[in-house]
Amino acid sequence: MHIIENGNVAAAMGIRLCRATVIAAYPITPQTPLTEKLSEYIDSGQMKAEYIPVESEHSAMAVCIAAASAGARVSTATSANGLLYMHEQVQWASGARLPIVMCVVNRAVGAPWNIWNDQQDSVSQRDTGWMQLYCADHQQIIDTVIKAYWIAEKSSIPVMVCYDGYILSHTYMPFDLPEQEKVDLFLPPFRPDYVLSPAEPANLNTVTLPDTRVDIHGELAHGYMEIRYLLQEDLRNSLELIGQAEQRFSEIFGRGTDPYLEDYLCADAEYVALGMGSITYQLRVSVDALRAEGIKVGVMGLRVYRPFPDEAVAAALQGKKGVIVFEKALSYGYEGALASDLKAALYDRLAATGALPRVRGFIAGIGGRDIRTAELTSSLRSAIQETTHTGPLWIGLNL
Amino acid sequence: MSAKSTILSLPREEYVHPGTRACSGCGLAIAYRVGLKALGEDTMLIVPPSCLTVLQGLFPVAATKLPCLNVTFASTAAAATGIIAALKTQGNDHTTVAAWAGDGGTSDIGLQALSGAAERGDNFIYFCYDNEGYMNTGVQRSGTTPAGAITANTPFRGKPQQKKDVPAIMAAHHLSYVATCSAAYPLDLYDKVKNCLDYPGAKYFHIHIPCPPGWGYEPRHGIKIGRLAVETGYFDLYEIINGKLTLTAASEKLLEKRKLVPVREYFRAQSRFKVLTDEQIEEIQKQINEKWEGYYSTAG
Amino acid sequence: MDKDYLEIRWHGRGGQGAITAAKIVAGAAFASGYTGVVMAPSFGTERRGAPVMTSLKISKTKIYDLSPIERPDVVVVLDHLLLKEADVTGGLKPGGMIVLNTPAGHETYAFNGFGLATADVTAISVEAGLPHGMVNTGIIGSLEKAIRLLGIDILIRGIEEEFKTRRPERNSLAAKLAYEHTVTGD
Amino acid sequence: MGTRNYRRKTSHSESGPGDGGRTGSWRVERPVVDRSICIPARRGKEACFICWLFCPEIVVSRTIPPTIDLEYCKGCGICAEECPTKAITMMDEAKFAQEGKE
Repeated sequence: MHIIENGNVAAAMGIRLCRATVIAAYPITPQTPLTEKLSEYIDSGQMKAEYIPVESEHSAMAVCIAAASAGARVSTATSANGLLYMHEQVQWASGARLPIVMCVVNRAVGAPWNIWNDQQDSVSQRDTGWMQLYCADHQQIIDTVIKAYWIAEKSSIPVMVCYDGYILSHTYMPFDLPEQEKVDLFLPPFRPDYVLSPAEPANLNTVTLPDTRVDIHGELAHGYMEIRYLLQEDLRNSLELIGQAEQRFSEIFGRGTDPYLEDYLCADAEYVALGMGSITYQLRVSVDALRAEGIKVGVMGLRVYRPFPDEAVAAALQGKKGVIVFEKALSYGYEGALASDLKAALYDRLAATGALPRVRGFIAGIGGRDIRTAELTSSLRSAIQETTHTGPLWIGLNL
Repeated sequence: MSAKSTILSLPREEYVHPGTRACSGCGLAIAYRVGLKALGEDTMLIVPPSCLTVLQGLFPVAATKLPCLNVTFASTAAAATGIIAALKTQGNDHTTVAAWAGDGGTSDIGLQALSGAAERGDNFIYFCYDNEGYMNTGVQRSGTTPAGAITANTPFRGKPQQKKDVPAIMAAHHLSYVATCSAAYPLDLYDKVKNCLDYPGAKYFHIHIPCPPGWGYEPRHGIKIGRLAVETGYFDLYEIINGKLTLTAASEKLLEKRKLVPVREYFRAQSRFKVLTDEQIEEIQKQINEKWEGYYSTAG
Repeated sequence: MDKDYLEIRWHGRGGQGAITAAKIVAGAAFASGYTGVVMAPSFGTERRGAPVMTSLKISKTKIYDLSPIERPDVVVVLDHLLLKEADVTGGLKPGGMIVLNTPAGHETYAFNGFGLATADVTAISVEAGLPHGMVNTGIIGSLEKAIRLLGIDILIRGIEEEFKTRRPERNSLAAKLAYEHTVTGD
Repeated sequence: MGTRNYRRKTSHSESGPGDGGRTGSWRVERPVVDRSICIPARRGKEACFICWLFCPEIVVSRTIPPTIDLEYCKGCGICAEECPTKAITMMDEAKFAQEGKE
């Protein structure tokens, strides 16, 4: 059944359909309509859950960490400086292997204050041990929330579902509302391997020494390094899980694409544009325009940023003459983080073939600066025609 | 307050194993043991970084027999909220949720989360064990370090500021139950924990905790020092129930005796107060006397 | 024993001052021409009485390797009871030296393959007027007697500098007495 | 228990004694109970137990007579200080070490 709603509501509906039972979130533009909608569902009895009006984002994640440790399926959502304030807890949640799903409604970070869209907030959290899934439209938002819970609970690794503030969060578009029965089929009730409780007492996350140490059964327990290694190992293995989630979702709901890369006209393309989120759909218009000019170009939307699908990306781009990366964030002091990750994947996987695609980086839409499609198209065209390499070019800069 | 406990009436069940990493003569170890006896087995604990984190054991060995969640420094009370919420969704309304944090974790870095949980009326007990400094990191001053005390970062002239009155801050949240206790009066602590279980919302305990390395005395004198703090009228034992303050145990007796041990004896027994001048001690004695005049007059 | 590059591991208990002792020896070594000096206390929850370990590397040239000592030339044991608790001689180089504070006689120990220097530093320190258990300055005297690296005088100056406001003369006396009374068995 | 099951992927501790090792080795003095003066020992019935109440290490047994677990007692001396009849005295640990009475 199709409905027309904004991206925040799509996310809220996804959380409700997943039967999360503890919601803790602190208001921050542009995330607020999401948490308001959840409060409506709960107060109106449409959703059986505890809504915790926490006093900060740091506490929002604290509530989620504790509730998840005690066996509840939890949810939170935030943006920009809320996510940055929560950073200490974000690291804690992955270290504690808690399957928390958090919606990140992408917004520029301070200073200075800016409530509009870019992706600096979530991209800056790429090293925290969380998975990061990016959405290009409302259908992907609601579907990705549902997949995220399945992936998180299978891997015991928290997942961020990221979508563009305002451009998606506050924009109304039609999307199919999955039926509750199908979601219940896709996502079984939350049965963690261990639930903190008086019935089975344990002391979680206490000081862990550098070296391994014998436990009360005389067995050698892991040290801190092993625990962190196993997080990394499971994160890498999660690429496989993400594929299974896509497969399982499409079997039940009848829709699905490549789990890692959403491809538009790339099969015969010589050049491919790459990005994350709604900009990749806007780029389709530029691709169509350049195709009309006889330029063989396509666009790929990266749906999974962490764990980085380096193998899939390299395979998809093998033989292309060039890749043009469009990012709404950057690793200050160098270049777009996605561009760096892309080059690394291509270098690792394709250097031996002697045919490395050229990579050009663009930075656009920082702090909600409008990205005019015509400018996207001209940038894409110039990047294809020129061969010189320079650092990322900023589109729409008034300097 | 219900019937007064005696040593013999205390339950024998122990919830902490021996061989912890606490310092010899640790006041927290005494209060924590008795507190857990009062809480009992159907309890879930939340602990931020503090001496207790060390006392309760390093992975993979836990000195605490009860389920316990270690959390980040500023999030103790928020984590308690999370546990309560999860239990509620599981239809569990019997398990007691108890947070145990130090004075720094309570009065400084964790105050915001504590205020949020208190204002939300979450049903849990928050124990602040106040050894009056960041002892686990090497005796740095905290918000509750008393004025004049030497610490690692107030090394020569002692702490210039006054001790932050956290029980008053928590009472201002209109909590149903606020209490102060001392490791030197374990039975008073035990009875107050039992008493508070009948009250709704967030309950706040502020426990005075003598600390040998932090305060500078021989470990064997821990109980004497803790009692001196109360008998000098410097640290008062009381309950604030729905806003009304009543002195308890040894402080209640002082009300009847109307005679305080000179606070000088308390200061001179601890090397952390060695830079307090006689004038400063006189000034503090004056403040104590004024406070007690207040108690005497309200008691009538 | 290679006098150009030496690794010394100190075993003591929280509150016994092993770190201060190693620091004094480090300072004296530096002052006497060892340009490479690294003194690394063991990190963890040092509680009064709990076993702790400190490592001291001394070299004629700058030291770049800061990883823990695995094959010490010397182990200094500030409390004989530690012999039962910690593997104090673990990794000690063949022919390495053990410096041991113990009330027991030198002959009661049989560390074959290693040198041994013993003294009742606890008693000596009390005799020098220090509180019971403060053995960190005395043990320096025993160490110097055992390995004859820097000369007792430069160490005494280091002790008096470190303790200049806390009974320097008693601390240096403890080191002198320990230096004289330490039995090295050779 | 495989090295990759959930509980081993996190810092998940189970409870048991001696996290700090044999903390009895920390002490410089050890408490010795004189049973002729100790109230419950002398009367042979449940009484006093102040030492049991105040022991931070929970190594004083609530038995008649009370005994002290020297494996973990850190020798803080609170029991000796608080005993109303001075039945507990702290004695230099070294004295016992020599006699091998560990």
